[in-house]
Amino acid sequence: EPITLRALMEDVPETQIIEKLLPEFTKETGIKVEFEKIGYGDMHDKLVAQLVSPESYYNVLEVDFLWAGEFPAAGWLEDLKPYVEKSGFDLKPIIPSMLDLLGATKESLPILPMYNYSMGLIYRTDLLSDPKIKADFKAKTGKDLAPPATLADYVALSKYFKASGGDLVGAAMQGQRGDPNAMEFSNYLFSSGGAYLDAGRKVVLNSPEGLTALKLYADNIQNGAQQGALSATLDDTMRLMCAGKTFSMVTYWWMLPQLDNAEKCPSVAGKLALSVMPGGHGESGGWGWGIPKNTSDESKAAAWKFIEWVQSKKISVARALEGHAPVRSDVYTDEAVLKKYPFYKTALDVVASGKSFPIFAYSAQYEDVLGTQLSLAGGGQAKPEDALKAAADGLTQLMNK
Amino acid sequence: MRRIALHFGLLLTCAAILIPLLWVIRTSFLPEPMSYSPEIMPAFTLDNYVALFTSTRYGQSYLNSLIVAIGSVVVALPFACMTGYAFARFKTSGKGGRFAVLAIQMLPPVAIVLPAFTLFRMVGLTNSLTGLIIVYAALNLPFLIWILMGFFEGIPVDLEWAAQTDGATAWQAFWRIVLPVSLPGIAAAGVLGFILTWNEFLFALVLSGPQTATVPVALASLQTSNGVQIAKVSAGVVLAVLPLVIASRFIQRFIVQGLTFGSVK
Amino acid sequence: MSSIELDHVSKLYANGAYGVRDVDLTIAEGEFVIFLGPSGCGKSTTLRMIAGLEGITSGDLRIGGRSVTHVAPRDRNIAVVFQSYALYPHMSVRENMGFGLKMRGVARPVIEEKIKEAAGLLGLAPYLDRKPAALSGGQRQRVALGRAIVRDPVAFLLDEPLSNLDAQLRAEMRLELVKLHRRLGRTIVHVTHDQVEAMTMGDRICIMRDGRMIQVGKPLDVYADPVDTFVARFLATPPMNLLPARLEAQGDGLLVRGDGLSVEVPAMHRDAYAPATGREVIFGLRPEDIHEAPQPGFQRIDVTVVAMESLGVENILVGQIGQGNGAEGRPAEISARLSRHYTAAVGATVPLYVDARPMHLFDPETTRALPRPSLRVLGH
Amino acid sequence: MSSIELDHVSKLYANGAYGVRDVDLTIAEGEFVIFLGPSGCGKSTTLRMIAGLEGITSGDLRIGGRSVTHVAPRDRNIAVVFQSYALYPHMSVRENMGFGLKMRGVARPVIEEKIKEAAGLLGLAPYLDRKPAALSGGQRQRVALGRAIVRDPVAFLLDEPLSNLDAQLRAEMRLELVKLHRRLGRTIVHVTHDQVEAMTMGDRICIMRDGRMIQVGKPLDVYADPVDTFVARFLATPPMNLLPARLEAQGDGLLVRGDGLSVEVPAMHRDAYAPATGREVIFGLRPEDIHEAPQPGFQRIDVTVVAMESLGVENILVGQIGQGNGAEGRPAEISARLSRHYTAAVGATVPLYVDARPMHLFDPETTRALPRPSLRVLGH
Amino acid sequence: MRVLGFADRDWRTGWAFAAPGLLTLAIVMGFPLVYAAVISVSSLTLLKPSLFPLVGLRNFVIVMSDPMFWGALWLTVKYSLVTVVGEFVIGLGIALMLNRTVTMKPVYFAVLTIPMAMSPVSVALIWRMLLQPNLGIANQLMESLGLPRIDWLGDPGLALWTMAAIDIWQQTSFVVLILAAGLAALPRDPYEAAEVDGATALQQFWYITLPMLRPVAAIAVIIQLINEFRTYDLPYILTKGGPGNATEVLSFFAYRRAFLGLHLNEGAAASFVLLLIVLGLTILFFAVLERRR
Ligand SMILES: Nc1ncnc2c1ncn2[C@@H]1O[C@H](COP(=O)(O)OP(=O)(O)OP(=O)(O)O)[C@@H](O)[C@H]1O
Ligand SMILES: Nc1ncnc2c1ncn2[C@@H]1O[C@H](COP(=O)(O)OP(=O)(O)OP(=O)(O)O)[C@@H](O)[C@H]1O
Ligand SMILES: [Mg+2]
Ligand SMILES: [Mg+2]
Repeated sequence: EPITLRALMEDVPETQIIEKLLPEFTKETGIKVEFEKIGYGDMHDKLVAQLVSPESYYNVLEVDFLWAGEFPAAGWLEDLKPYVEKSGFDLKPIIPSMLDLLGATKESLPILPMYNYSMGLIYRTDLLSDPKIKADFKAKTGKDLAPPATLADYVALSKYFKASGGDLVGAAMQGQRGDPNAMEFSNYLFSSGGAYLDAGRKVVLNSPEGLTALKLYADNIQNGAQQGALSATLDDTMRLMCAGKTFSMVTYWWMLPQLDNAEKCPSVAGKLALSVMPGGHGESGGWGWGIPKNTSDESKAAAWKFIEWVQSKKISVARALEGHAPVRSDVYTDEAVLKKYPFYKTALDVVASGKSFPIFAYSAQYEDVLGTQLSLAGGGQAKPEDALKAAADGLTQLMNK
Repeated sequence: MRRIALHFGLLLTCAAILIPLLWVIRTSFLPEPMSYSPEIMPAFTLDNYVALFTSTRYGQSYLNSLIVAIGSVVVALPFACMTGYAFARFKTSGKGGRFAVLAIQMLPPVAIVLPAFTLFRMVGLTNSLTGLIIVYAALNLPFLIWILMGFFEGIPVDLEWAAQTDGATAWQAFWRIVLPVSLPGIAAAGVLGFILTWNEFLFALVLSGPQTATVPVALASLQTSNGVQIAKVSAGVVLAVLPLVIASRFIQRFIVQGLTFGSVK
Repeated sequence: MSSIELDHVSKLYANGAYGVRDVDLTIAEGEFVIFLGPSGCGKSTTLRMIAGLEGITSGDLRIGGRSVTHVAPRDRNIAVVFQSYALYPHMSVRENMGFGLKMRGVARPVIEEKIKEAAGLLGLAPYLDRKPAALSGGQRQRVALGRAIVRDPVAFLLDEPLSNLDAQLRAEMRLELVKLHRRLGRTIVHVTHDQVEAMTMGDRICIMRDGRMIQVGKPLDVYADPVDTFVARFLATPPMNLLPARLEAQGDGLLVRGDGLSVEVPAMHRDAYAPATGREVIFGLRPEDIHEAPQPGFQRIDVTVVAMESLGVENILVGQIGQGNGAEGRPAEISARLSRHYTAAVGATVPLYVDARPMHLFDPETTRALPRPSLRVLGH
Repeated sequence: MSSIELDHVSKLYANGAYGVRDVDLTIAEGEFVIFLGPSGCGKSTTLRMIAGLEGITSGDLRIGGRSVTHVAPRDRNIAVVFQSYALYPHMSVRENMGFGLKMRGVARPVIEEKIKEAAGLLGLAPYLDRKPAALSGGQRQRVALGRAIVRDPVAFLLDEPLSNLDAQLRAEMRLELVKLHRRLGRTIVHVTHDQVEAMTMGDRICIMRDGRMIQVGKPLDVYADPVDTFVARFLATPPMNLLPARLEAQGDGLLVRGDGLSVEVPAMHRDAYAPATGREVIFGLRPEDIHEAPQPGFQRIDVTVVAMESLGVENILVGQIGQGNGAEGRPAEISARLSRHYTAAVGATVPLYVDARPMHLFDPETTRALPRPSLRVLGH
Repeated sequence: MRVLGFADRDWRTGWAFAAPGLLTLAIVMGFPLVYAAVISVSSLTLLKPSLFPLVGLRNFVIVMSDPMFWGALWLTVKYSLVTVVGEFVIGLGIALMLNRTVTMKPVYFAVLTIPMAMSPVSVALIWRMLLQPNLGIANQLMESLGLPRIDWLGDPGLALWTMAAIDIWQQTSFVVLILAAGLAALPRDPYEAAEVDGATALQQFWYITLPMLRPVAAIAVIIQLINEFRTYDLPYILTKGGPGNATEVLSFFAYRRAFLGLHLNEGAAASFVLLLIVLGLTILFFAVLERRR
């Protein structure tokens, strides 16, 4: 009776890429793999139901970094360290920030990174090189029009574009409460030098840097971003960018090929560039693989076999050629990959420089706590100082829970 | 004059419903990137429909939804009729019982979905259509019971008396007299049960597996972190609406046409 | 074995009103009993209790000697015509009539046969496939009747089954019911307001008032010897004339003397009434005992005509006698049934002739009849 | 201005059945009209058309001279007592009765006053706060009546408003309706099956059959001179005796001769009937024209007693005459209304005396009456 | 006085009729309900999946001492009242109009009931598309009419009402369904009486239709009230409770507690508080109705 691996997967291209390669794995090992694809928002609830039950239906897990605190804390995940050691899997090529992000320590490895979704800035090169705009910008600000170097520059530029009228705005911002605005703000925070936690995991969010970041964030929401930014999600910002109605957006770096696509987005194709978040650090994120504790030993072994296979260099390169966002540095530098996607060079910078949202048991809830304050500040319902304090207090509270 | 005003009012409300819907239908025939185009019909494609059935399991989900929705109505409606009748006619379990039954429906689904999952897991009914049918039958029962109770209360007790002296058992009186006379209510309750099941999301999400996912789950999965595939959603919605549109041709006979049975005297 | 015994049966409605109080009645197997009484006196309630549709608040009900308090209506096997018809609105006339048989498992051809027969009898043949909503009032009532008569129950309970039928049809139906009774020999309880039905159809007649059963007896006995003024007035239209008077001795005889009234008590009643001599009484005499022509034994009274009602069949004369010590100081009114050829001008004073033999005397306090030998027993 | 004119009005129901056919009738303002006819003949339909509740298939309906085919019922201002009562189930008796007034904006104290008055009249005072479901059949009917009489409409349409009341109450209500009519002077159309009501209450009586209006006239005229055998039989119970016979000449006179029957035509009718000499006829004579005692001008017949029905008020004798060339070869049956003191043994042959003056002759083919001078016109 | 009669038999028949339905409920819903109730007084969280120790009402205290809870409660009450009243009034209007027309009735009925066949998730997605502030057709129409673009879901003052409007758009069809059936089952007689009693169409509606429809209408209102109080899919898709806390309704609050906050026990406690509130409102509603009878 051959084992069937079942995984609940987010329905995104990454999953589809792997799905296409699955027959190869089955051929190699005789293990069948079934992916059940649903939306991100529904995954957590559904997984939790399985993980708290005596035996999980899913025997391979796709784990978001936001759950990387919760799942191990709840004791749902098998430690992968013994598996790594037994099979001699080489962890070295894996980008360290990705391992950190997913809760790896010296003692244990709950989750093995799967793919990356760090954030960077995507912006319109054509606007920056437009002579008329250049002249106008110079006239108004006395500075030369150039890609922004700091967050303040970026926000100023964004506001400039919005103020110039027309239906072009400076930034497409995903301001919906919760994951969207928490992620976006994290970029502002990191790029202005702030942090959620210090090295000793003490909450340092409520700092001058934090306040600068929040003020700039609110300023951009109000004066640089599109109308309705407070309810916007990734989808809205993408469509806005695609429609050529915004100068820039802060987003996952691998969105670039989807936007820079003559078929899908004729108005902006060929006019886009990716950069690390102005200021040098953006939010990093990623998915990983885990093995649930409440499954049989055989299936655990089979699951590891699959994880090992899918994260091997060979398969990672094959995935990358289809658009995968790798977690191995050796894939970013792979020639075939770079040839197809020159911007992977910048991407590696984005990934490597990325900093992480605080990872602990209540990360997901913290997104919501933070998101609420951001939303209030962005909508002018709360003063940035108060909102920041509340957000920091909320973090302290949740960390102490 | 009154007739014209009447039709005007109805057309207005129909328009309020149809105009957004027409936009959805239109979107369902557009390639995804054009879905937000301001033009009325910039292109035409069947890709979304094709993709629903080829690249996702929408077809399977559709079938599941039909089976589960019809199944749960078939299971729940007779029970609801009987219990509703007992409540209306015999005041069984009194006011307390009535409200207790209704209270079951008042708990937000989030509170019971995990306990329900635990139970169904224990009896091995997760990932199965039977399990879904059972859970929906039970979930919908309180509403159906109450609705039917409202209709049964309106039936003159004389009729049942006549039936009883004619030698009908309580059951026969119920089956042959009460039910036919309250067909509008039963039809409405049936539709309601179908629709509640057809649309339910959370239980379907948690209790179903890949083979047993229902339409709402399938549609929700089109909302990805890569963006919402709104054209496919539109296509899915258009298809999801079809059974009711077809069924309403038959149901409306009971519900709006009325049965004009007239009085018993 | 289908006698029906009501043993001190009462019905108290939820709102605290009595429907029926302490009714004690035994209906023999095969008897045809008429319930008669003013509107709201509890006739329908009694019927419904017998049928088992209404709970009994106190007392006991036995059918065939067996207490049926806990027997379901269907197991009592009783056919009922409801005052409100209670037709099944979703069934055709045919289905309405066949339902009771179907429920009792009668074979389909037999049902069809019976329906056909009953429909013929009731003149419903052309309407068999209509729903009740498309019938006239009388047609609906006939369906209700048909639903009962197709069956072969232990007893029939008929609650004003003919009230919406025209006179002719009613006469026919009356006859059919009597025939049915003869043929099947089943107990029948028939509620009616129609005097002809009350007098001709039943073996016994039960008069109810305010939830109580106040007189039970053969129709003519009740007619001839009402127990009180209520029954005396109730049983006929125009009702019995009731005149305040005083019983006086006159020589050997007795005289009923009131305002404008002086009637000698016939010899046959003298002994019975003698003890009441000198007392106030109410003198009762039916309109049909006042005649237009003298005959031996009749006594003359003079009446001032107030109104003449021509019914075609006969004329009713309403008149005044005396000067004004009737009720409320107005002259006493009196009515008389006269031949249809009799005429008199309003305002005229005419002589009429009283046949005093069927006279009654009532106690004005209790309204109960003073006992006297029954004319019917006397073989009159 | 509230005359009601039905101008060749017909009603065809959806199922293709005629409810009313080509009815042509003018009801004068303030008239009290009785509709009479067998069950299902279209009385209620006609009423409902007048009220505007039923569409008119063809013809025209005018109220006060104005065609109202397109006037909504509520704008016709007509009060209706429905045969099925149509009480508002969710309203108390008080609310039921007050509703019509409230809708017409009558002040609350006035409404209260009127309700109180009507409730007193109808004996409903103790029930004012009950819902119809907790009333007896007769009480419900009285509520329906009360709902109409509190109002002051252009016309009252009463569809068997007294059918479920006991005789005494009915007599009272009858009187109240007549008083109401006198007081308000409104047009009243009253459907009834009760002969007394038909004969005494109305100015005119309209006899319907099968959707047609077959005779309209003053009650006594219709009674005295029915246009055909249908009306002749319909108007009274027991109905007119109809005997097959032949009109023969006898010397100067005419003789109606049938099986066991030989009645001389009174002189007053001779001329009228002479043309029919030698023809087959139907001889019609009302039961009340057959007497137990001879009087000058009466003619003797011998009757074999089949049944004696005691109604208390009177006795009905059903008898046979002749040998058997009545309908279906059986001897003709004849009924007679006799005094309540008359008795005869069943099977005995007794002499009875016929008053032939009100006799009728009908054409056996068309069933229509052979014309003769009306007794009423003759001043009899 | 011996109390006799049929009551006891009726009683038994009643239970016989009620039993299958009640048993199904007891078996299928009984365990989850009791379990949920126990969870609400337990220390069970997703991180520590054990019921013990039981903590009594502590979870309730925690939930109810959260200012967000009261904000959510207030929002929920506002939202539910507006939507239920809106749906009932519009739904009743439509049902009445449907009841009155003859021609085209089936077509109207089919159209008017379409929205209920769409799951709330898809309704939310679709309306997000239509109301997308920059690209959505709604704002483009506004613009072409010379009106300002509206930030339907991003404006804290507007978001709740936009959500309510979307909800009304969809849920009214349920009310139409139930009320249309209720109207179809009404007897005709009283209307004829009311016609001749001189009641105008409006008066007939007020004095005849409404009271006679009341049992069914009351149930429609209660069902909608319960549904609205439990709404969570709409805010989940449309706004995630934002902007700020503008659309944070109670059921969404409970959801967040249970699944984001991982405190199943507090989520359950919040749910039971919601249940009690709805139950209280329901009982109050029927008490008022009965009083007015
Ligand atoms: N809705 C209907 N559809 C078809 N036929 C009908 C309808 N209503 C009445 N009829 C028929 O029309 C005829 C006249 O009915 P109507 O109610 O006027 O009789 P009616 O004279 O009032 O009789 P009754 O004395 O029995 O009340 C009847 O034969 C009846 O069957
Ligand atoms: N459900 C009820 N609740 C309260 N009182 C009732 C109920 N039903 C009937 N009654 C009352 O009980 C009494 C008897 O009613 P019942 O129906 O037996 O009268 P009835 O003799 O049949 O009168 P009718 O000749 O008018 O039909 C009436 O006064 C009536 O008001
Ligand atoms: Mg009665
Ligand atoms: Mg009629």
